[in-house]
Amino acid sequence: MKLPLMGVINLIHETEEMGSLTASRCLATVPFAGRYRLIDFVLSSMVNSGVPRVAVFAHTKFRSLMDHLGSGGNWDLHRKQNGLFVLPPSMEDMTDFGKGDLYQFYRNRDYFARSGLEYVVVARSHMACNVDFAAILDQHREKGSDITVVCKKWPHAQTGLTRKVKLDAGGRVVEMQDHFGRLASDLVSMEMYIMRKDLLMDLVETSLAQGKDHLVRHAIVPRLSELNVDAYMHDGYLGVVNTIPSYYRHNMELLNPDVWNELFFRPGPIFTKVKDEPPTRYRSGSQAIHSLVANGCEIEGTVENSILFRGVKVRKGAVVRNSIVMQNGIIGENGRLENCILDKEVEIRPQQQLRGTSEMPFMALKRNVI
Amino acid sequence: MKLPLMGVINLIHETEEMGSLTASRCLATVPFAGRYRLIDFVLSSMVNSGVPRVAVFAHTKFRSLMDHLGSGGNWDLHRKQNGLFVLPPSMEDMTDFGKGDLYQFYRNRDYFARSGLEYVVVARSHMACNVDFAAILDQHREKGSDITVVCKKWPHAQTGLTRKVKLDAGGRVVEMQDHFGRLASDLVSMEMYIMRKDLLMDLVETSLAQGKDHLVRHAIVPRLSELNVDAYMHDGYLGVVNTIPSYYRHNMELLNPDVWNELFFRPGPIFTKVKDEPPTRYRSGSQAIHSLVANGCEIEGTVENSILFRGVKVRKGAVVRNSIVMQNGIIGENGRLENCILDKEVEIRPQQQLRGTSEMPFMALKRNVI
Amino acid sequence: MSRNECIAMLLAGGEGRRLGVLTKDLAKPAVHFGGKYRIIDFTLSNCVNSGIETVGVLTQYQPLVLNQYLGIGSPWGLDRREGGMHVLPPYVRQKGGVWYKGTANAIYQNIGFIERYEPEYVLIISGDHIYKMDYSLMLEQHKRNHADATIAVITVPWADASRFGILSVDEEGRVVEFAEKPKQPKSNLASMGVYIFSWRVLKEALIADEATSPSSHDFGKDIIPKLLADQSRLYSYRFDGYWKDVGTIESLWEANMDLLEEEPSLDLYDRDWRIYSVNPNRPAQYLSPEATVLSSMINEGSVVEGHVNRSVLFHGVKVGEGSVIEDSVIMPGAIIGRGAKVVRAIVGEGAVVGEGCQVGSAASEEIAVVGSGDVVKLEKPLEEANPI
Amino acid sequence: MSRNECIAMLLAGGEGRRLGVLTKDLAKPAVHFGGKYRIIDFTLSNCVNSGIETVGVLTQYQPLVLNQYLGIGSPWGLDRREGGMHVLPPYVRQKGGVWYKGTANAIYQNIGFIERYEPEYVLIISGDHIYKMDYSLMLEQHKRNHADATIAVITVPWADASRFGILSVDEEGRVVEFAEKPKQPKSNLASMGVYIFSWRVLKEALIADEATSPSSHDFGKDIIPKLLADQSRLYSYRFDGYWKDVGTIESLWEANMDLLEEEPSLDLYDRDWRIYSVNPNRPAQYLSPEATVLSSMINEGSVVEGHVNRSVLFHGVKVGEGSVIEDSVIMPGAIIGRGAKVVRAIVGEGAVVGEGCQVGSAASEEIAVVGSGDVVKLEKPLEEANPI
Repeated sequence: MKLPLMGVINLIHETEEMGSLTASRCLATVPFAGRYRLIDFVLSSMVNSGVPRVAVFAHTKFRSLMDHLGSGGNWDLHRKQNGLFVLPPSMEDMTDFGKGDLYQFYRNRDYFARSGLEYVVVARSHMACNVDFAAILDQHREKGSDITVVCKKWPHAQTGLTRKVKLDAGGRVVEMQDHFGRLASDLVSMEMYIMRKDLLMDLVETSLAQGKDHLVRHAIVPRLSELNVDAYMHDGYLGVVNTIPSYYRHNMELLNPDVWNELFFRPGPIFTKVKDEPPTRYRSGSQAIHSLVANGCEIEGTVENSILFRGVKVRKGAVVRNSIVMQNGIIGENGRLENCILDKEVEIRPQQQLRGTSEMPFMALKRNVI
Repeated sequence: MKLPLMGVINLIHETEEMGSLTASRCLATVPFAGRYRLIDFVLSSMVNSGVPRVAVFAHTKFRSLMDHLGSGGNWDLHRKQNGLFVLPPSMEDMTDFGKGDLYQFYRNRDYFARSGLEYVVVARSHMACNVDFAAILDQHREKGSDITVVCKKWPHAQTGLTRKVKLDAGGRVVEMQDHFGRLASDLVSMEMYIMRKDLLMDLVETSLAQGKDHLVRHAIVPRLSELNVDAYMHDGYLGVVNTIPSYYRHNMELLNPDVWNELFFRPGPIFTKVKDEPPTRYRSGSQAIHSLVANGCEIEGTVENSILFRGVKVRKGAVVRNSIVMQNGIIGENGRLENCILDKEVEIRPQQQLRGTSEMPFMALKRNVI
Repeated sequence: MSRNECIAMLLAGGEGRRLGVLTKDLAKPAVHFGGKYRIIDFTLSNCVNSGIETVGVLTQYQPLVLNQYLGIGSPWGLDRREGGMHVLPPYVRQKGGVWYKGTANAIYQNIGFIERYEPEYVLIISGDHIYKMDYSLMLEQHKRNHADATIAVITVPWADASRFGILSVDEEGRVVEFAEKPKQPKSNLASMGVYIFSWRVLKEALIADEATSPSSHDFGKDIIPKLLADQSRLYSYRFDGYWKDVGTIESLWEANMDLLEEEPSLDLYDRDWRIYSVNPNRPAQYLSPEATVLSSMINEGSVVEGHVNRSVLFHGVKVGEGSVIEDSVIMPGAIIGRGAKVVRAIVGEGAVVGEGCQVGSAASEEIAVVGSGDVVKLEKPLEEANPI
Repeated sequence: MSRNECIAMLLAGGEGRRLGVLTKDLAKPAVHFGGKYRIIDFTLSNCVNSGIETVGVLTQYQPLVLNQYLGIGSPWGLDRREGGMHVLPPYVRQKGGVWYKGTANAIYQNIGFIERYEPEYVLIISGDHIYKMDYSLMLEQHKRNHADATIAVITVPWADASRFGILSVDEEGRVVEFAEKPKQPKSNLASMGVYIFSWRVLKEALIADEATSPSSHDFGKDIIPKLLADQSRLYSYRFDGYWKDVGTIESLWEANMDLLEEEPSLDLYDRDWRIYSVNPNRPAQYLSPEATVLSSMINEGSVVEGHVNRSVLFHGVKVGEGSVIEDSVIMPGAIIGRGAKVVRAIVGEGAVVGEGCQVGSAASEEIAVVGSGDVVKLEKPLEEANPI
């Protein structure tokens, strides 16, 4: 069913401490879970929920994004009407880069005006989750909210950077603070905001006219008393992936089959760019347990508690433990990895031993030979 | 037949004086000839010649470019191997914008290395022509040239900005000057340079190392005595479209049926992004002669010596003469245009009269109501 | 497979015998219409615009051009990951192959396809008709009526009524009688061949009909009368837009001419209900300094150097100097030579009317037809016949 | 239409009777193979990798799954503006419909399709075989020999020779004799069912064969012997890679097992000759802490909690705790329950082997088969049978 809801995946003002993982790519295209990019989760959620039109506000380092998304066919978003739109900042004006996201909404007001869809959901790319936007929109309409914020109970100390939220007894948001704030709350915002399109455009124009340029900080938070901002509680899995420890942690959590099932299949499947890789081959002598392994790998050694992306080769005698090895990585004979994150196309020489900790994994840069 | 040739359409250092036509779009996507964008001509030529891999070095204002090209399906370039690649400057480094095209080649050296194709043709987007790159590559190989420059005899004073070329008796390029130079020659460069990939990468690295960053000016021109740089003479039609007078002139030249046939069909057809427009409707009382009319128009008035893009409406009593009206333009009842260029979605009020000259047409900005 | 509330089954196997040379190598739904389209574009676009994105297209007769035209449905936005368009030719099973024996049998043979989507409702349409219709409104009415089947009907002139399936309905629109091509029609409400069935009911009816002998396995002749006899809840859905069965040369010509009225009842220019089609990749049309074009529709890539009046020209048509085209339909790529005259005619795809030739005449009752690829020429070339 | 030097006609109508329950609702070329692929992926990928981008796929038997799988050829990069892949089912002409009567008749019925591309050469292949082959090298040899037809041949063990079409060739590779399944083979050079014909010659031969009665209208039985009798220039092209007709349960199982050798002769990991396929959209495979996997191939979306040895697992397979899979092929979406044992078996798509069940055995000569969607269960559930 087609929802009267358009999606915006906003890549402006990404809060992230991802080190070398975002040296040459934006947060949205950080590889995750063996064969995905972070943006796949929110994008697939939108598609599965029936959101017919999705804009991606690209900001910097978006070549990998363009390459990944293409014309949206892999998400069934190559459509005659609606579909996928990647909207980069306008290059003629360099100062655009320094400006807030409200400017980008303003610049694209034609894009919003052209669509007949009544509601907008503004989301981000770094939430590893599988969300049903239809249910959120239902609650939004039933409650008569002005804005609905998707929230998640988050009782433990966490590794990702999140905005904290405080509700009143009726589920209305009464306070919201950035991750460095001191608000004591076990509730975090999943940075998904649903509202009517005309309210959004109204907030954009009013705030810009007041010299403000940041949607959440300047247009929503100061209006918590004036607008009905309600929380929608997300039940399913959530990974907030914007620091290296959270990246490591949320990858590793997928080794729990319940999490694997929840994130990848419920309520809908997660789509990504397809690649023509053969199945993974385990040779005699291989020992692979408690791991997530993508296609096209060749395993001759030992793999434990690890995530292997597509086309990884683990040679004879090599041991990969508690590690994440991205696409086309090669672990040479008798090499040894423990608590490592190898970016794409890293080659580990035979006999080499590398070791980090789960708090601070050893990070290997793209295409390095170590 | 697949050629061992990859194409680069270089949009860096575009020389242009196109005024409002390039206010919000790059030269490559300036609308031309009723339903095309300038880049369609060189891109279609490459595809028809069998060039299997084309990179577009985007620079500024390339949102319209991304929208137009999509994943390349309209040019049959959505391929499992090779195909179309839009390569924007890397956004992480703002200084990239100021740097020359050689930096872009250098940044993309992986892209070139990955391809097994032996030759590269570096071209530009603003040449309205229909070229057979297979024939050019044949000459390049037969003559054993280091570089082949596609040239055109150009005996008249022209309206576009072109680089002039001087040959020796054997067809070897002995001098080449920018458009503001004083070289007296009736030969111009079509800004298409064919060479071996390894020579290109060699020129890139050597020149950058010497502090030079401009392919033609710094890497080719100074080496005219050292390398075999030969001309290939293009016989077919050429429009050099980078000034307003040249834009106007080369559109109008298409009203010559020989030019229309030559540019659009020989040696191959020109492809563009398809739109679902109905055929054009001429109502009773319409008078349309000596014009090029795209689909979806509704003509109730008079059209003479003009180019109408898709979806243009010419109301009763209106007269459009010697003018170019882009997509969805509306000429109100009894409106009168002479020597005008209307950008997309301009509305001319009833009774309004506008008039320019063929040297300096009246220019109407996108989406204006006049 | 995902669940679909309503899927469409589009009957596109029609041979279109009465279109003669125009359907020699072509199924009727693939016949050109309206300067740019093929007939089937209308029903496919209706489906998409009505929000029905799962469409089975049943083919049988000369499907090569049609198959290639349909592809996987991209031109209509029907290349979907789930659902989308599927071409369903007859095929060989373990027990041997069976051609489609009638419209109902064609659906019967594809029960397996339909069940993959677990639909509640099935829309049955035909690729032979030109009309714009929002099936979602008809579906809403079907649901409101708790109907077993809903039949779209249109009011036709009483004189024509005996050519149609004619329905008599009560004041609530419930069908009380149905007669296929009655000699003495009791009503002038004609079935458009557009049905919505509750799938449970249709499936039963198809299985029962398949076991019935003799039966022509046809919706109008067998399924609907049987349901009516069984007291099923059959309702009519009134449609008052433009609808035309272009089954004859005459009606194909007429339907094209209808587009040229000052305010045509079939509006192709409505941006909110686009008719999608495979777009030919051709340059803008060229009108020479001597051309005149009045009350006509012309498509991309045509070159007009003569006089065109009240005519529809498809893409890539060439109209030579001094030639005259009036009240005619010129199909893709046809060439009209210098000084030729084409009046009240349909010139087929790629046909050539040589210099100075005349096809059709204003006085004639009949519409002249030049078959696809045919060449009409003078015994002697024009230069010799009329030396200058 | 553009001119193509060589186009391919791929025979994909095979019923694959000897594959039994695996081809109940499925044409043989659509049978799963190699953990990810369907058999037809190999010939389609060969075409693309050889630079042949116009492919007619002739379907007849149960084409629904195959049609949907093929789409317009995008997974193989065959969705081209000109040429590309076209599915060619039998169809009804003005004179009525005719099913394909044999391999040669299938091509005969599509002469019109072939002629649109004006090819000089036509490659005839079958969607039933697993092999990687560069047809462009064969075409080069065909041209060098100025051959009328070139037949790809492979050396088979003398013992098997009588199961094949056997060629005798002279020292230049010219065919001097051809015998279809000879009792006393004179050579062990077997035809692979891969032919390149000069189109002019083939067209004549097809027309002549169609007029011949009786004829089985088959390439091996009729066309090749006739050309040979007519002294046409028939050459052999030697192929020495991996080639397998997976026409029986035994050979399908074997071909899968061949992939698990230390250095398999069919290399799926060669990036320069990729085998393209429709990619299922599934997460990375999950191996539990208790899983063991040895000498096996496993595809995306599988969950392994048991023990897998010398086996091929397709996408979306679930292997329950404590279960054992050995020397087996488990097709997409099949579920192997806890404690179950599957040995020397093929488990069909979506089949379920219940908890504690055993399928196949190491001692058995025969390969056990569980049909697609079938459910194998214990009389009593495991809990009751073996209370903990």
